[in-house]
Amino acid sequence: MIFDFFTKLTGSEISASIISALLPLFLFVLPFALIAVLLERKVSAHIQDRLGPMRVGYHGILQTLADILKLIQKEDIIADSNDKPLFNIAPVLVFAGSYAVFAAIPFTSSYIGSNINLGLFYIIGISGIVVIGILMAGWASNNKYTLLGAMRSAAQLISYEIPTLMIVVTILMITGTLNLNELTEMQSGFFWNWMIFGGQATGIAKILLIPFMIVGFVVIYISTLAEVNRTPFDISEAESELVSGYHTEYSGMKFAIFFLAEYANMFAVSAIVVVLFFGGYLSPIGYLGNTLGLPWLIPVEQLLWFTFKGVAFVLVQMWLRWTLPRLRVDQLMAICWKYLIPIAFVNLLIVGLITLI
Amino acid sequence: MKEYFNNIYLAFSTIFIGMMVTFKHLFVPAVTIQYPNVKPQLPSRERNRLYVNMDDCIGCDQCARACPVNCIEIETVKSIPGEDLGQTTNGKRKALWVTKFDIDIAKCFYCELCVFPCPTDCIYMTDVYEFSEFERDNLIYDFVPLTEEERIEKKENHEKFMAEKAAQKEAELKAKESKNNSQDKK
Amino acid sequence: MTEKEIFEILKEKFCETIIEFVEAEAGENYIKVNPLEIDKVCSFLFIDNILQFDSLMNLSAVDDANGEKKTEEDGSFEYIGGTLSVFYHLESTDKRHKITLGTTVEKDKPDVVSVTDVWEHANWHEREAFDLLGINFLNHPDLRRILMPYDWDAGYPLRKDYKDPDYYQGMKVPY
Amino acid sequence: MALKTEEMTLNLGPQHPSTHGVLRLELKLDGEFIVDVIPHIGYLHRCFEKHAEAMTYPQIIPYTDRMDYLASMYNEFGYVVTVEKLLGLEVPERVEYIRVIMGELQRIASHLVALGTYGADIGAITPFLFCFRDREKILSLFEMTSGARLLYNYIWIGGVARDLPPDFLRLTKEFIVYFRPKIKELNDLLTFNKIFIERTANIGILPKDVAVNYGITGPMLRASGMKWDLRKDDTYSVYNKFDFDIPVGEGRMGTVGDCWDRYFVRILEMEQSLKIIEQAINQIPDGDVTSAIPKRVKPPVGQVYVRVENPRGELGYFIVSDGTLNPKRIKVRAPSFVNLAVISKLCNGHMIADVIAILGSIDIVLGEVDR
Repeated sequence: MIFDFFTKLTGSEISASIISALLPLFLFVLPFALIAVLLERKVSAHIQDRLGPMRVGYHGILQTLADILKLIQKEDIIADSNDKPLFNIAPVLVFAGSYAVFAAIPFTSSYIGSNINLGLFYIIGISGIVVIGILMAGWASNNKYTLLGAMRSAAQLISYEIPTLMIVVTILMITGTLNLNELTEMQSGFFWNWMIFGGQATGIAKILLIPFMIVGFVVIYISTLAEVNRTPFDISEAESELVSGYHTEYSGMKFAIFFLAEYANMFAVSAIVVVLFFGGYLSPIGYLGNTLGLPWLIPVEQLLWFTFKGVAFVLVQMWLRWTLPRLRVDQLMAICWKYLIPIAFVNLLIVGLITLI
Repeated sequence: MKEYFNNIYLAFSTIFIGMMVTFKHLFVPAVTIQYPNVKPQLPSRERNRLYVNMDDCIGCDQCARACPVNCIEIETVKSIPGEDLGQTTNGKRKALWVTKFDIDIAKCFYCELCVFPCPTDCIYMTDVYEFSEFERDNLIYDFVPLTEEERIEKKENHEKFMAEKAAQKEAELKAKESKNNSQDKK
Repeated sequence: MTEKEIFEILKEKFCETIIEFVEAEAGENYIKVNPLEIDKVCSFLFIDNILQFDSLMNLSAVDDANGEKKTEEDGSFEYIGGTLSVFYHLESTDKRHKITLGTTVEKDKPDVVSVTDVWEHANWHEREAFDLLGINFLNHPDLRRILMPYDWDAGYPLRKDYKDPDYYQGMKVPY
Repeated sequence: MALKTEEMTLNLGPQHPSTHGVLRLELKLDGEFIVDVIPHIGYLHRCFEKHAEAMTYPQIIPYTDRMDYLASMYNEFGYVVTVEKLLGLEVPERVEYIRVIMGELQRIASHLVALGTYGADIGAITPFLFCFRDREKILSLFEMTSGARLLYNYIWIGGVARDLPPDFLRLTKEFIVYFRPKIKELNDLLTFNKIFIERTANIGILPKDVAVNYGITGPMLRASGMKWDLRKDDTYSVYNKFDFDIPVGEGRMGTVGDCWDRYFVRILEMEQSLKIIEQAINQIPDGDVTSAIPKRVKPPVGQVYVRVENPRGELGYFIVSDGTLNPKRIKVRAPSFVNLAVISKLCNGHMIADVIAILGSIDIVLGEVDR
């Protein structure tokens, strides 16, 4: 795969791994964040009968670039009473956590950062770094609002990992693999082979699986929404209560890194949902490359499909954000512990029984 | 148990209704305007920057007295006989040189109380609304058409006239007194 | 019930503390009460079954500006002596009648008994009266300044003879 | 062994996104739970009452605009009614109708801000912009009548500054037709949203007797289940000629007097205001609107307390006149000032997020609290 390709090209494994590690950042994450920020502003504006940024470029398409330029120029303010080392490391950790997730995401059948067998497990595990980063940011800022935000955030992220994992286990029972590439390939064929439609199961089992897969999808979508701190679960940065939550004290480039991490995370969790339930990079209707007889076109198409599916879910996240109010911290916990976890459990049990058929 | 599922149902149905509302609004044309490029149509009663038509001003000081924030400062000098200041458009004869008519628009709070008492309708609010400045002093508007020298000249003229008048009076008085004195002597 | 009738009831109950019924030339009449007995009168008005004044509409303090005016050379002036007044506008939401109580205190010793025990509403209004006119409400649970800074020591701004201080915490006051 | 804990003091404000101005709340916290709330006000104190003593009666009107800047028309209305009572002045009927139309439009505009910012406090930004979009339409109506969008100086002692512009009534009718569906849209988007209900129902319950004792008025009092509206109960102007209901809180989603009730009463009130405006437009007589404006306002010696139903509650003016051109004392009984005093009672035992919800449901305007 891509790593082998670069090893051959450069002749050294180290440079090859550096290149293949940075590739998604420059090819995908940064451009995606740029577009997603603009998209968020445009979606919110049009929902609210406005136009949003209109002055930089045609319909403001260069607005995020201008913002980034502004943020780079801004003075990096560190208050006297901040815990400086932690304060500086925190945004890096948060970004590292959300970027590391991309290592195991299969963008196409021919590119996956690291095709490990424990891919799904790795993603769930590595995203835990984000919690440390957020707690660090909250603590090091030495501000009561950030501390409250960080505490809320930590509690929220850790709680919502449980329903996520539960649904992952549900999928695991059907597919029997944690390797995301394999998981995707198992859904190949047309869209009725996607996990949401019961995967490769046939006959009565498939029909029985569909409602529970939909429930599973809803649960995992809600809990991933909570894991990326989006409305209605954005209590950790609830601006009307905690000013800006854990990144109140950050400005300039460090703030931009938090921001970048947030949007990278949005896509990462969408990608997981896509891989688990919507056939990952697979096309629902077949490939143009096959019909035209151009095999190199297939990965490109797959990348397009993957991005399309991921962005669609990101758009739903934005749509939800600009529709819904915010939950209170205890209600958020109640949703997790009283609703999502029991439902996920029951779902797990029933799907387990169905797979026995 | 019933409440539990009812809650789930309510949550999903109400969120769905809300999302439908926002979805519809995605395709509603924007109600905002692109401000510096497109400017709003202002109604004729718009109350923005104050303007004084000095051709009509008779220096009666009524607007300054009506102002709650004292942003209008008026100084006048009486004209001397022989000077013709002309008439206002509604036929009032002007009798005062207005040597100072300053409006500190930074203080003004656009209440329009100065406009109504004006006997010649020469002070009014226009629909000009972009007049920010970098220096605060630039917001003090001077409406007097006279140059600095002319103002001093008018003042001096008046003083001179008054002095002459006083001298004349004194002379008359003296004449009278001397007359009286001479009468007394007689 | 009219003001007169209420006055009669009050007169029966507190003969010596109700001072007089004041008829105004314009506007409204009021019942003048001794400032040190006002809480008793008010709690009677609140509790009594016929009157049931359950709501205090407004509490306002006024500087009567009736002392001896002493003008300084620079145009500032000061009142020597004089009085401050506090007006209570009461209402019964159930019986639909209203009265106004008034009380007058010497400026040198402006002690009025608080009515916060009767109506919680009076709490902030009394603090405001204390803040702006310096009326000292006895038995008030929390008599602090409310609108002015807590460390404002230049006097009470709504008094007619109030003078701006030159400096407040090192800042020049009239900018 | 019990873990040793200590209270945390959190200063909410004076600069904070959802204190609606410059209010400072000193929160004593036990984790996320509120132990005590101490409000500190006065950051926007502009000495209105002191200023007023140095001004003539008509000059005070623009200052009253600046107290409750979201309901300027109603502040003028209240002040003007008070001075007219002191003067014993009768105003032409057309003036009264214009004042009522303006007042009710202002009530809708003010409630729209209250509802919109309340949505933003709870976390929904979109209703906030929808509400502001509709409010702008009302402000445009005000602008074409008085020339200003926010601080009107339109209602004068004895009349109004100018007669209505020619197509004002037609545009107002159009606005009513436009606005009715928007209320439904707001209901769909926010009012009956499950998350919103969860956040506001059973939060900050204010019982009726406590409300009366604290002097709470306006939508807050009505949400506590008391049918009390000065437009009906102590009527002024020409409100007795209109047919409208007084909506009260029913505890539909929780307990009577909770935040959701306070929110919903405002929505119902907007519908009633539309009803009043419709009737007023149909009944408005012709006439001269400036005929009764006195040249010099010089009331006799005396004092008067008059109150009107401001969008936020009972707005009372207590004016003492000493027979000169300037009032001797003006005391404003500001509804927000009074309503805010109850916050420490409402917040006890709730969480930080609820403080925001409660504060938003009180609907304070700091310009009026501090004057």
